[in-house]
Amino acid sequence: MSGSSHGSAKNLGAFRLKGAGRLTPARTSRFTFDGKSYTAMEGDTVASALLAHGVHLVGRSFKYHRPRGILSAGPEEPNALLDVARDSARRQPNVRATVQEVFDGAKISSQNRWPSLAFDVGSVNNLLSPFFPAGFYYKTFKWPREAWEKVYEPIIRRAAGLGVAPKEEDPDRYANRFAHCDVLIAGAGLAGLTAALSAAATGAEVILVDEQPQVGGALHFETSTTVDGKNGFDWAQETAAKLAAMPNVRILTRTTVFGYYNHGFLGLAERVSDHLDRPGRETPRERLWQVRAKRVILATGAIERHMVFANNDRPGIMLASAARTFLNHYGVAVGRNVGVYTAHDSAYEAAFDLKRAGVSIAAIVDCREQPGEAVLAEARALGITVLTGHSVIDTTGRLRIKSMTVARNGNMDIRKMAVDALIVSAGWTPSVHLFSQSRGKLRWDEASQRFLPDIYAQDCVSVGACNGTDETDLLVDEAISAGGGAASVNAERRFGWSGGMIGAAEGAGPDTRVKAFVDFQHDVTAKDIRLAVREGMHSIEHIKRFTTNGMASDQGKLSNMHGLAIAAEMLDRPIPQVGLTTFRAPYTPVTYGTLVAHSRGELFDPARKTPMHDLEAAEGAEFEDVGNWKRAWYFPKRGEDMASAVNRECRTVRDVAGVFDASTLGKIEVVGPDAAQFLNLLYTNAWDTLKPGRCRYGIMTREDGFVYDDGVVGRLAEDRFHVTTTTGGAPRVLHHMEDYLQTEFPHLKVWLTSTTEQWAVIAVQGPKAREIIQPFVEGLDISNEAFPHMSVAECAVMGVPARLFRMSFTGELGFEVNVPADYGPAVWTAIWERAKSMGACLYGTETMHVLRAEKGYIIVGQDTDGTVTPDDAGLGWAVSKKKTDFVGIRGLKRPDLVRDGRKQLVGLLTNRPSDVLEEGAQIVADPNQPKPMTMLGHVTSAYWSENCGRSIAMALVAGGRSRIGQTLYVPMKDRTIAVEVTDTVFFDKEGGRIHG
Amino acid sequence: MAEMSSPAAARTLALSGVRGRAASLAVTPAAPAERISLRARSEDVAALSAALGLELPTRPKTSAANNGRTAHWLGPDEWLVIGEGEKGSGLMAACVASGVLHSAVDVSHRNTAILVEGAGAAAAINAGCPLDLSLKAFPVGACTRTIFGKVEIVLLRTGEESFRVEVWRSFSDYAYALLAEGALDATF
Amino acid sequence: MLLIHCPYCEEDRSELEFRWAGEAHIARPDAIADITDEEFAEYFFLRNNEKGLTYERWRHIHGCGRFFNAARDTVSDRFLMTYKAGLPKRPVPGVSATEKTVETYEQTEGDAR
Amino acid sequence: MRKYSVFALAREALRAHKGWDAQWSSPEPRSSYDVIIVGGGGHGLGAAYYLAKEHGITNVAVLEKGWLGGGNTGRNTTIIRSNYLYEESMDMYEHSLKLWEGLSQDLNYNVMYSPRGVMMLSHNTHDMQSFKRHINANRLYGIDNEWLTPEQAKAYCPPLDISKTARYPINGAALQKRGGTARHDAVAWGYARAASDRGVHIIQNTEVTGIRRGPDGEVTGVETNRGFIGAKKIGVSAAGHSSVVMEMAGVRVPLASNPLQALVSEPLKPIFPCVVMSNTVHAYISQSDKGELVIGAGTDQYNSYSQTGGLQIITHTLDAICELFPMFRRVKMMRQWGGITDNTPDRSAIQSVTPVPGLFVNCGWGTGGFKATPGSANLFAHLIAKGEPHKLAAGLTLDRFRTGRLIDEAAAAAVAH
Repeated sequence: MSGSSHGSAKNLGAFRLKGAGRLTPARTSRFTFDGKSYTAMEGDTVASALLAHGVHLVGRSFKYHRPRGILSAGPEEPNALLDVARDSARRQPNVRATVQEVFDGAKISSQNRWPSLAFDVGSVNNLLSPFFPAGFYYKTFKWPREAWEKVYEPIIRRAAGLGVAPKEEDPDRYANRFAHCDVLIAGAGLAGLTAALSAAATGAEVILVDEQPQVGGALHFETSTTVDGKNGFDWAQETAAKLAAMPNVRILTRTTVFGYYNHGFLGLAERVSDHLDRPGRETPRERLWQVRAKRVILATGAIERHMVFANNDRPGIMLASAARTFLNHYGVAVGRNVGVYTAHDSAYEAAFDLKRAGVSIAAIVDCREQPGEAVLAEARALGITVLTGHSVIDTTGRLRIKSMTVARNGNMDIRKMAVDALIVSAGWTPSVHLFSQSRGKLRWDEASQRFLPDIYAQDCVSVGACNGTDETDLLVDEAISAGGGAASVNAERRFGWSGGMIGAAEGAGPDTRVKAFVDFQHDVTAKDIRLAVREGMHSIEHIKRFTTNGMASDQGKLSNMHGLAIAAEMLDRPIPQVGLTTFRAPYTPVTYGTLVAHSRGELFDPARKTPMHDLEAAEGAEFEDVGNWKRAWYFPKRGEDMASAVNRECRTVRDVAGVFDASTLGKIEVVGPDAAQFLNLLYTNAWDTLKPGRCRYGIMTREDGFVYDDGVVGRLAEDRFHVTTTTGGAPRVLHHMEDYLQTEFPHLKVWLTSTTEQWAVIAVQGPKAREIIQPFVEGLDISNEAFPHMSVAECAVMGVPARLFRMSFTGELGFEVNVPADYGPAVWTAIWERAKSMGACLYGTETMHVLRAEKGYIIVGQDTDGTVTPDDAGLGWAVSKKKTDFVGIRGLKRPDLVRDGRKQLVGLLTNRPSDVLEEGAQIVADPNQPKPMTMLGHVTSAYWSENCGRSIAMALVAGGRSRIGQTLYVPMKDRTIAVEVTDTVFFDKEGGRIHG
Repeated sequence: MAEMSSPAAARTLALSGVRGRAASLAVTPAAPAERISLRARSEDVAALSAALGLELPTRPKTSAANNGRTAHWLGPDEWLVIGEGEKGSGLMAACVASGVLHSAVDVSHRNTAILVEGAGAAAAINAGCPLDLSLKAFPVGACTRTIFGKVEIVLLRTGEESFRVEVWRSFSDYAYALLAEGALDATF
Repeated sequence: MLLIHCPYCEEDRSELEFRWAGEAHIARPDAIADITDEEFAEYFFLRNNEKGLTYERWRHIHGCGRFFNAARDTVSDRFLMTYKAGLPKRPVPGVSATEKTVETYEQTEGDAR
Repeated sequence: MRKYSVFALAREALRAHKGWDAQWSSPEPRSSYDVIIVGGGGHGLGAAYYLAKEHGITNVAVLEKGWLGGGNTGRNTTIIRSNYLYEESMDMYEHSLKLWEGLSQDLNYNVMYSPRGVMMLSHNTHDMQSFKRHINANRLYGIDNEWLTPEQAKAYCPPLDISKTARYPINGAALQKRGGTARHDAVAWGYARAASDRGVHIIQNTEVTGIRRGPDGEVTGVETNRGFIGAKKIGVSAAGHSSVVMEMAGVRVPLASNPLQALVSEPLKPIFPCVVMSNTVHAYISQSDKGELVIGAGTDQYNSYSQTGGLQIITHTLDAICELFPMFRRVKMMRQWGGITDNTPDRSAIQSVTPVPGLFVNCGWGTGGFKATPGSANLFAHLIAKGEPHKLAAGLTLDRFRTGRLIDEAAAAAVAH
């Protein structure tokens, strides 16, 4: 061959042709492949760089561990999947060598082989392959029963899988951007660029997307196309520059439209920095674009198919267009003596380009009797041997192709021809993936033997090769019209495109034992497809699932049509009747990190903190998650564990007082002349009787009558209520209220406003509570007489407007000081300073839980679940008997909700006071019954009560209130605990303290 | 509720510790402000407008400003009215003075605001917000409640390259951090 | 991700701002306390779950906060119209109550005709 | 029908596997059957198999509008477990799990049931209370389910991040070791083959378009796109379309059909040993025999029969997965898809007689349908054969929505504090 490598200082590869390709040797980089070091040129993909050095063998197949090379030059690559690492944390398995650009220092390894790529023990599978036809595992490995899990499955698992998952946390950043446009164009080849020119001319906002680093699409390899008198690729770059200068056009290269979802919504993955030698620390690795497009133009081109024949998978066998891309774009020859096997004219052009570059062409083997006249003439002119009506029926070569075996069709007269590469083309499959994802319907075009877009489900149009339009002049017209504007583009191609075949070629069937691969990555052969049909798999989905054809990471881009045709032939049915498997997103695999984008760490889920959070942390608080909130759980002093801290807090609150952050409780301001009437409908109890300045505990049920939420409601004025909800219930309660207000009771004059975050809430509970807050309260008499239990008032606290509640969730004298949130820390600090000086403590949610349990106060969601009525929870008193309507009134009367024996909330005392029951423990009457046991209920709350000097518990027990006094049993794993059923109040049964 | 003259308690603002990062694109906490959530029927809008001294907007996605007060249309009977200055200008009292049926609730401390200003401001917000923020679709003065990542915000465009993001207090750390991420990405 | 026209905001907005709120035009019985168990089950549990044209409620919860009604095809997920809460159910021109479709695997999975 | 075995495989290997016959026959439909099952998924095919095997009823047809197993059977994430809370649920799912354990042998078809353990992560006090309630109930009922500390959870599943600084730290986990996965397609094919072997007619590409009824309201057969087919009894097991089919007989069932999405990664060498679920952050994940990470996403919020859903559901699930397993951020999503789940108001299934004589329904399995397949099929066959439910399925009646006697597994996990 005439080409030779560039100087010896930088060995750019023995197969790099001088003067060929578009890369410049100005900048080079080094990378290693399986430990060996190579030089690449700027713009090289890993595939082009390896081929430049004559490396074809890059991997082992999934099932038979057959040696595999580089098949394509694009994202459809099924074979060349490599492990690419920047460093130990930035390691990526299953990277397509044909897409990944080389960066300096890349450490690249082959996958799925041991101990080495050239000698792989797993290739014994290839010898045993007769025992592993499609679906063999369904038929065997059933005995002995345990062996599947212990022996067979682990072996299968170890053999399967390709790459090795990263072990370290990914340090790279990923970004997300929502965007809108009038027209999104997927694909920036001749059709996409032309459509973009046309659409941009109308003033439309245009986003033009292409997965390659440069625009051009097929113009990367097409040398016979000229546009406006220029070389096609050059025209593409000039056009892109022109478009990029327009304010209404955004061009995204290295970006894949991976999903076309409902209502013009598309997902794009942009590779921002994987090609850079040294990306900045803050540069995102990839960016997710979530685009809402008014219209979509699909200019996604077509993908060349391989030929299905015996041993068509050896390294050195590749698609003709790929060889052409490596030559014309990267300046790399895929071999020195190349064979061509085709059913389509386009492969001839690859042979012409190679021949002109000095590569010898062993022969063009064309299975058709009559190829196009133009290509035949050109071949003759170049002195290339063309064997029409012939087929390649086999190949040799262990780690790289050495020869091809050629036969006249229908004749056993064979000859073997030495080659070091074989380029193949069975024709082109329109890329209808995105069209199909948009739920468009395809039709089968019998003449051209391909599926083409037919009925569109969204505002979308296909142009160019993905629409079956091959002729350049027609393609340009179609693209201009799709863009909706005007553009003047004149494109010509020297050779017309014709031909193509689908299914197994000569010598690969129907009755052979040879391995003619349909799906390379999953090692699916033509005979596997036939076996599936023989076994009754007559639907293409069954065939796919039985053989796994098209289910590998290339998602059948090469294999689907061949698989379909082989099945159709076997079934003796026309192809459209066999069907086509659904194309699903993503078009090519998308990194999880890209889809997650910013939503990691603190941005995974908002952590809500109260205004006093930092002060509590400074006091040593441990926090617990309650919904999105971080709540102070307990406040351990030095040397205290959780139990001793909680015991101290519990004791101190009842002996002195405690200060608690109740800010997370939901708050809703209900305002309007019909506010009381509205609450009457939403809560089970009555609100019109509540006087301004007073509070009441309310229960909310849904229509089904089960407890939905609870809380204290204060009436501030005739037309203004301050409603509190549970912490977790706040958003859904407001939504529930709005639903009824807007759609069932729109006649009511009332409005709802969330004020959860307006107020910082400082609860002060305990005998000294009044004394603690007294000095801070202005303009309000908070004596027992003037401000009794369940009072509310607006006043000032430390000079700021406040709402003061006298209420208690501990059974002690208690106040809840509500101040505007920004003032919370200052007021908290002042109150806490004073409280501390008087011997009080800070307490957290755990102590709150214990103290309320000592009083038998429930926590919705803990002592109730969605199956508990107010009466079950011992709150029947809070259900109005007088009201004629409220949400839940009818549901509560249903047969099962009023039957005897329902689970009711009761107290439990363990026989041994020191035994603390497990929350969630089950209760039985007879602990000695055989399993399955009859369970009466479960423990909902259980604590050590320092104030009672013993354990206490609450439980939902069938017919619970009628069992008070009985002994029941809680069978645990290691022992059974006897318990006495009691009422639910364990401390201060008379309830006097609350009025202190 | 009017604030009292000289509170003994000091305010601790949400986002008191953060500073904007990118030079060309600033993400900064806004000064405290008085805010009310105002609700009223359409027949009472005129009286409330007069009392507040600005025309309460009645078209979706619009705002109106006058005398240091800005009213944001949030829904057909809902406005977020913001008055400049920590002390406020008596928005609640003004509403009461209108004499018409309405609901005004003080939410001055419920919300906090973040200002996003500079080249790429819209791109920074589009890191988490699905709205079309082109000037055509979202001109200066446009406002709406919307979603930003995993939290709800009220977004106001104050200039061609400046926005005010109103967010509930406990979501402000999240919103700020995501805006900072978005701002960083907008520079690439 | 759906694009939903809010009849109050008079604009198409992302599904991210909305919450689905069940079948539309199911009125809460006036004298709900007096209905039978069957009527209650019908009101509270039974839904049409149409395959084809469905009438449903959405709330623009992260927008104007309003509940509204929509007519949507549950096979294509295409919105046929949206209208304000409280307005009566309206027929969609040219669309029958429920699309009766005969699907075979060629059509459901083949995506080809 | 030829028995599947390693010997048969070896024999066929020597003759290019030409001796295998169709796994199930595809006969022309008869004019009538004793029983017609509507829906050729795992539940329907299984019911036909058990009708033949356990009740001697072989004049049975399974009508499938598309291809066998093409509905939810072929679209789920294949998780199997039985550690439910309520007795009705434990009865059903444990019955099912016991059948899973011997299913490959019973069907002479390897369904690859793999008891790799199902671990449910607890992130807070509420989770812990809820899981311990399940664990205690399961233990007293004779079902395995155990509590693990974070360290034990990590030992069982090494990729887990149990650091205290995680946004949702893990404070423990519930593990059912007998839980696991199976090969979904094999379940449909295995039942089809075994049922066909016992004389059941399996008829694909045949959509039921109407249910014909006699003078007393009883069923007499079905209208299909291939004409009328008579039947004495009809069992509807058409997940994803249950309410559509039941409507043909004028029976309304309380169902909502929602898209449920799932996704798989590119194939990887074994990295993930078990099934992990987290309700708090909404994610579940396992690794298939082929090496793909199989991830279940959430349900889209609206009713739909479209078998697709929004990208935001997928991204939210992956947020959670990558938070639990930060090492997976560089892994790639290879394929996403959607199924249609039929959800009842209490999230428990309906397997019931109906007001129409001769019409039986099995529906509403929500996200639990795959794991229930053998048990549900087995008990549905009993219901159809005997005309009344088996005691293990006695609670799953339609009537419970009138009486209020719900089996509310979802409500039992209600979150509110």
